Amino acid sequence: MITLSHFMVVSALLFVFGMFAVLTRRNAIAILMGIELILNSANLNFVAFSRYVVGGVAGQMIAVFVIVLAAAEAAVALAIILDIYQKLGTISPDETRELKG
Amino acid sequence: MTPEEIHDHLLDRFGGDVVTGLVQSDESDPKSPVIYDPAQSMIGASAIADVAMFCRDDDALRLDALMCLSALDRGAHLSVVYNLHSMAHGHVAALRVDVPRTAAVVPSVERVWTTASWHEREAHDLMGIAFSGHSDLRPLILPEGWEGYPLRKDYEAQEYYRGMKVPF
Amino acid sequence: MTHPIEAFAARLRTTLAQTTETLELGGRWPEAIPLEGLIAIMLVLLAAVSVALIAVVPIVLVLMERKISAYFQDRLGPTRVGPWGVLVTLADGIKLLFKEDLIPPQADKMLFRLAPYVVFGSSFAVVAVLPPFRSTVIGNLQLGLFIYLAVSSLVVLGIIMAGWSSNSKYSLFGALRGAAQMVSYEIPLGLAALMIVMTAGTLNMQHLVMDQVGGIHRWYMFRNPFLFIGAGIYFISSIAEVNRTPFDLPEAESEIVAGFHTEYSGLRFAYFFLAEYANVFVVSGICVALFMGGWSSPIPGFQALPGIVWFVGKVLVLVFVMMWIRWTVPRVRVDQLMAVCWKYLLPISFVNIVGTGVVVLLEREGWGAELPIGIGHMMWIAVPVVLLVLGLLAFSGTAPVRPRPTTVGR
Amino acid sequence: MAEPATRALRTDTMVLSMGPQHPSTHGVLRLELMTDGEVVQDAIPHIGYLHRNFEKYAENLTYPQIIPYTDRMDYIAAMNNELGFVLTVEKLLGRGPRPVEVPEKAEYIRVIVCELNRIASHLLAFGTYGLDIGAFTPFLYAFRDRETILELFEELSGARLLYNYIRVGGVARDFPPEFHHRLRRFLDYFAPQVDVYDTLLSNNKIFLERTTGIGVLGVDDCIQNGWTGPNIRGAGLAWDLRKEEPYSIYDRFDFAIPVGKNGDCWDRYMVRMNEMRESVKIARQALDQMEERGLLEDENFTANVRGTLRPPAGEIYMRTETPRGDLGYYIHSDGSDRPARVKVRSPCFTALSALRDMSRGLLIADVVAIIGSIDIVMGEIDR
Amino acid sequence: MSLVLFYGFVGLALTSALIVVTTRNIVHAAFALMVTLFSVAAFYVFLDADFLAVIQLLVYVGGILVLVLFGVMMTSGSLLVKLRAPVRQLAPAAAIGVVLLGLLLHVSIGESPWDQFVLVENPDGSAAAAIQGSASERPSLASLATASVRPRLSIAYASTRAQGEGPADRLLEQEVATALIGAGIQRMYVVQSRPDTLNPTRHVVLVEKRVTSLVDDHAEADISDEELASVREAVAGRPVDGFAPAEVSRPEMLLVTGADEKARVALIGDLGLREVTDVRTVVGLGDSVMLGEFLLPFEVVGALLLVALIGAAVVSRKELEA
Repeated sequence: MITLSHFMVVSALLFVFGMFAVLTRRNAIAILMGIELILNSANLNFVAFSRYVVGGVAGQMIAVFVIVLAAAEAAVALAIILDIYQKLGTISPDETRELKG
Repeated sequence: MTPEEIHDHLLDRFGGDVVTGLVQSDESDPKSPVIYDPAQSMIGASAIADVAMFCRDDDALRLDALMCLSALDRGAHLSVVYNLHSMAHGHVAALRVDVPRTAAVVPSVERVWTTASWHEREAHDLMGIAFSGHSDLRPLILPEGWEGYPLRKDYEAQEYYRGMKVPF
Repeated sequence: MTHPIEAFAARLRTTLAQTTETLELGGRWPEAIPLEGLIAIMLVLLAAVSVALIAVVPIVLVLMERKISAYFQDRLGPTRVGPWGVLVTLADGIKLLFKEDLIPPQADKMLFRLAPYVVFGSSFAVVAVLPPFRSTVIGNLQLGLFIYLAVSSLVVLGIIMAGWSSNSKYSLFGALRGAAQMVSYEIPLGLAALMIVMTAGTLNMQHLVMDQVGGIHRWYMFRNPFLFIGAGIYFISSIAEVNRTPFDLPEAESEIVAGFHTEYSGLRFAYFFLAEYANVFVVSGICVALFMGGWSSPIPGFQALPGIVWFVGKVLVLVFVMMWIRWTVPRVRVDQLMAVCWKYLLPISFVNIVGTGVVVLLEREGWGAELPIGIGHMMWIAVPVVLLVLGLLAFSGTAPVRPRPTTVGR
Repeated sequence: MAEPATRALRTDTMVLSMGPQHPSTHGVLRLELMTDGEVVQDAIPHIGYLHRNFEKYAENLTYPQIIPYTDRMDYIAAMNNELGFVLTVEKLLGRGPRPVEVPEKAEYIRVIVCELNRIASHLLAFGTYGLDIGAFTPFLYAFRDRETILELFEELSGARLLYNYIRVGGVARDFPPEFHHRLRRFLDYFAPQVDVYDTLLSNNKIFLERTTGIGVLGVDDCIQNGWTGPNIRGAGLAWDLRKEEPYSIYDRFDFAIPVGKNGDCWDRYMVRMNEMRESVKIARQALDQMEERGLLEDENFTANVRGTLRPPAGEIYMRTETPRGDLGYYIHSDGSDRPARVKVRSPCFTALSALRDMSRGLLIADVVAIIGSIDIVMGEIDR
Repeated sequence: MSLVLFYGFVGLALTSALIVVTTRNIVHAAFALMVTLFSVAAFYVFLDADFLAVIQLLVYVGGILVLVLFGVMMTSGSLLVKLRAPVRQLAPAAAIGVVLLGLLLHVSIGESPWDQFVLVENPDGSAAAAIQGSASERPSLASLATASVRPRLSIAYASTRAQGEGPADRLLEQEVATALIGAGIQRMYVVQSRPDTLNPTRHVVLVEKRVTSLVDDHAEADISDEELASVREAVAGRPVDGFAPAEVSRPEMLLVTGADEKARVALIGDLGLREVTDVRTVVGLGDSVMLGEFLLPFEVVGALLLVALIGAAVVSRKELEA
């Protein structure tokens, strides 16, 4: 029987993987992927809770908003990454230290 | 204007030392006449660029179309013949430059007629005449690193080209 | 908690009942058949239908394309294999089967192998949504149309995967072009489908078709002028979605050889080939279901033949038009392709959506109630007026006539 | 071309090499494209893949032996190549002791044959240009009609593409019986066909979109770049050697020269389409004049020159109008039976030389359209 | 059978997530992300949120991932840059990860508080009462039905056309009846709506002669003509209780009359359970809900998307004049 805790375990793992990617990856786009993973795990939890506990469609609605925001965020992030790549030729977060004092 | 009149026009413009002579057909001996259909005005090697610019820009001549640029191997020396045509007046003329076989250098007329750039590169590839002032004299028809100039009478094909046997 | 199974079994019973009802066997299924038996029957049915579609459809379409293109070009087309060349696609298939599956040297082996399956899979997944029969056997999905849009956006990923992994400039070019084209043409496609959802109020394909039963005047295409233009936009963007001329830039032979499947050969190429023709069938199937009344017959009151015959007939008409366009019209340039989508199709579809919204609102307010025919149909009267006005506008200023070369006598 | 210093940011220009085996380069041309995304920054043509050095052959062969080699240069309009060479030699002989008298029937046969070859060449140009732009069907129609012409040539000269038919002093073989009936039937069939092709491709909205305004070259740029033939007529200059310097008996025919307006791909294409109509007119007039003068029954179709051909020493340059432009032969003879030097001025050679400047800043699809519109044949460029 | 499928997708999601985090080749990471997103969509289907699953497929996999892939292609020049951080950075990150994971797992597996009660609403919509439900078992309908308050119920799918008499149907019928009784509803009419052939915008509504009385154990009785007329009038052509006629065109529909005899229309989706909020049932997420309570947030998010779109275009515009 698939219970709520099944989904919570899965989303926890996804969250940790995403965070690990964000912390360790040396490529801006890989970090972006990490963020996507984190957002997805959050979504999963929202929907799981709305299904098992709260009932109603509020949970799913929040998930839709998160997806939409992720789209907007990805678009702007990629635009910035491309611009950095144009300017500096590299998108690894360590080497882009232009703003450093 | 006939080629001869054009020759005279050039003569009084540039003088004898630049326009060195007119090569005309002479049918004195009916058995073996020598025919030069467009009579050729001999031009000194170094001055060809200015003469060409004059031929194109002078109102009387206005030879704005370079019909054909041919490189010939006349044994003792190499020569480049420019066949010109005027779209406006409709007349035809020919200039000729002779250069010694060893130091075959002719100023480039690329700036006068754009089409000359490929013709000169082809002449350089096949006849070995270097055109000074040409924008990029890379080999056009022959592959890179091909030794010898095929159209010269004394041309010997090289034995190997990059490991491939040449004379089959 | 076994609720999905219960729901599944319940729907299974209803659909089986419907099928037996249509086959006049009296819709009562004995309770004796256990749950597992029902499920087994259902899976067998599903498999039979999908295999039939997967196997038969591309073969017929490939043969149809070669024969029709031949007659357009004043030649005979394949005639050697089988009577009138009917078995030529089988021969092709066998040939591709035995051809060597090359993998280019520094190619990304794993992705290279995976790409054809992604493209092939997502093209065929959409078959589940098609409503070809009167009583849906495959799946009475509440979100049929929406699932179609989602799954058809997966093909883009397969194309990028194929282009990237074959490690050659040409295929990368083709893949990026294809991806850009399909992503941007999804929007007009989606908007056109949205118009139908607005008028019908449901995403379930079977309900859409049932709303169009009863003759050609019931078809959404002719419901109101906005939907008619919507059908046009849908058809154009579906041609772009399937990468066929005049939008076949991803495989523009004259520019980038064969685009993203340049490096593929043998069976993998067969997958791409089948996927393309399956896509053509699926896209025109959806167009028929949405705009041209699915399995209902165009003649009011005459539904003698079973639904599938009407459906496949209409699909073949649409496919014929696609092939007709392919063999007459040249190819569009990349920037013109994007211009058509962003500067022409999108603004028109926005206007259409507003128009359809207005019509739906008026109908809901009950405006059309007392009129003899629906308000949408009444709108068709406005069409000639609009065309007249546009005509006057166009020819009032002297449109720049194409300067024909003058033949100068000498 | 050095990277412009002003561009601070590193653009990822990708070098894409198109050819030598490529469906739209009309033969073995390699185009080195520096592209930034789809936009072409520089297109450097590399030629020489089909170089057999015709000029070296010519120096070691006698004049009649050279004729088959002239076919191999522009293998799509071989008759016109042969005519060019043969007329130049006859002109040189004409100035010498033993001029050659070409019989009138041979002159007419030569004109008919060259105009038919012009139609066949333009048909090929029309068909392949449709393919370059993406329309597949016109190619089939063009080649179906071209087939009839090739069959006529096969009947006449034994070969479909490389004929070796025109000889110094006349032609190799006379018209076979009933040939002129088949020829007339083809001309009557073909005249309305060109209008069919117009409806098929020329006025198609997408074709117009793809070709108008692309690859524009003004008249004086054309002259500078040495463009001739349909390419310069497309730019608006009514320059046709058959009218400017009438050779053989072209002055007996009345035909028009189609001229374009703004020198873009569409105009060059349209000039070729109208030229086909004019060639049909010329061929018909030639046939009528042959019948009026009773030449069909006349036997002598060649002056069959005795002994070895020894034109007088000297240098001569003459040019004729081939489907691709002015084909010039520069012959330097030293009086022997072998020419000392034969230089061929090829129209496609100069047409391709302008490609690099024209294609900067355009898209790849436009470069393909331009190559198709200038109608080049690599055999003639590489020689 | 669905459990096996579920664990399959869990395995798929976790392995591909691992690939996204650890692979050296950025493109492999992108396509592994595709697999992860795909399996998350599958989880949504398991959670009955199929509308959300399709949105995820369309927006996430079809949109954002293609965007990321384009980003990867554009910056592929930097593909070979080392993706692995030096060990100096790996250790602390791994440590944080493990600690966080332990915390989350404890919360999700151990005896966590919210298994204890089911949130229900009082008739006046005020405070939620707690009902001791069995820990992991989803609260069964029966236990809810007896609650005195108006519960948020799930109405099992009841096919009104097939009249199936199989054991599963009987059970479903039973659950529906108990749930409706709990909501104070006595009689269940079966309404069939077919598009009117003459006038396309109107719908002829056939109301079955038989009615199922919920109270005395599903006795089927014919109803009098005037009651039939009243029900037909309640439904045909006029919006009933907030549903426009278009809604009425659905073939499977269940009309229930409340205790106060006011006819209410309940639309039953055919894919398993649907939440019923005070009987004005809502079919999944796709319909009026989005435009109902969540209209304003949707407008705001739409505006935000537009701003992001324009911003991205402006930022990534390559300086042509350079």
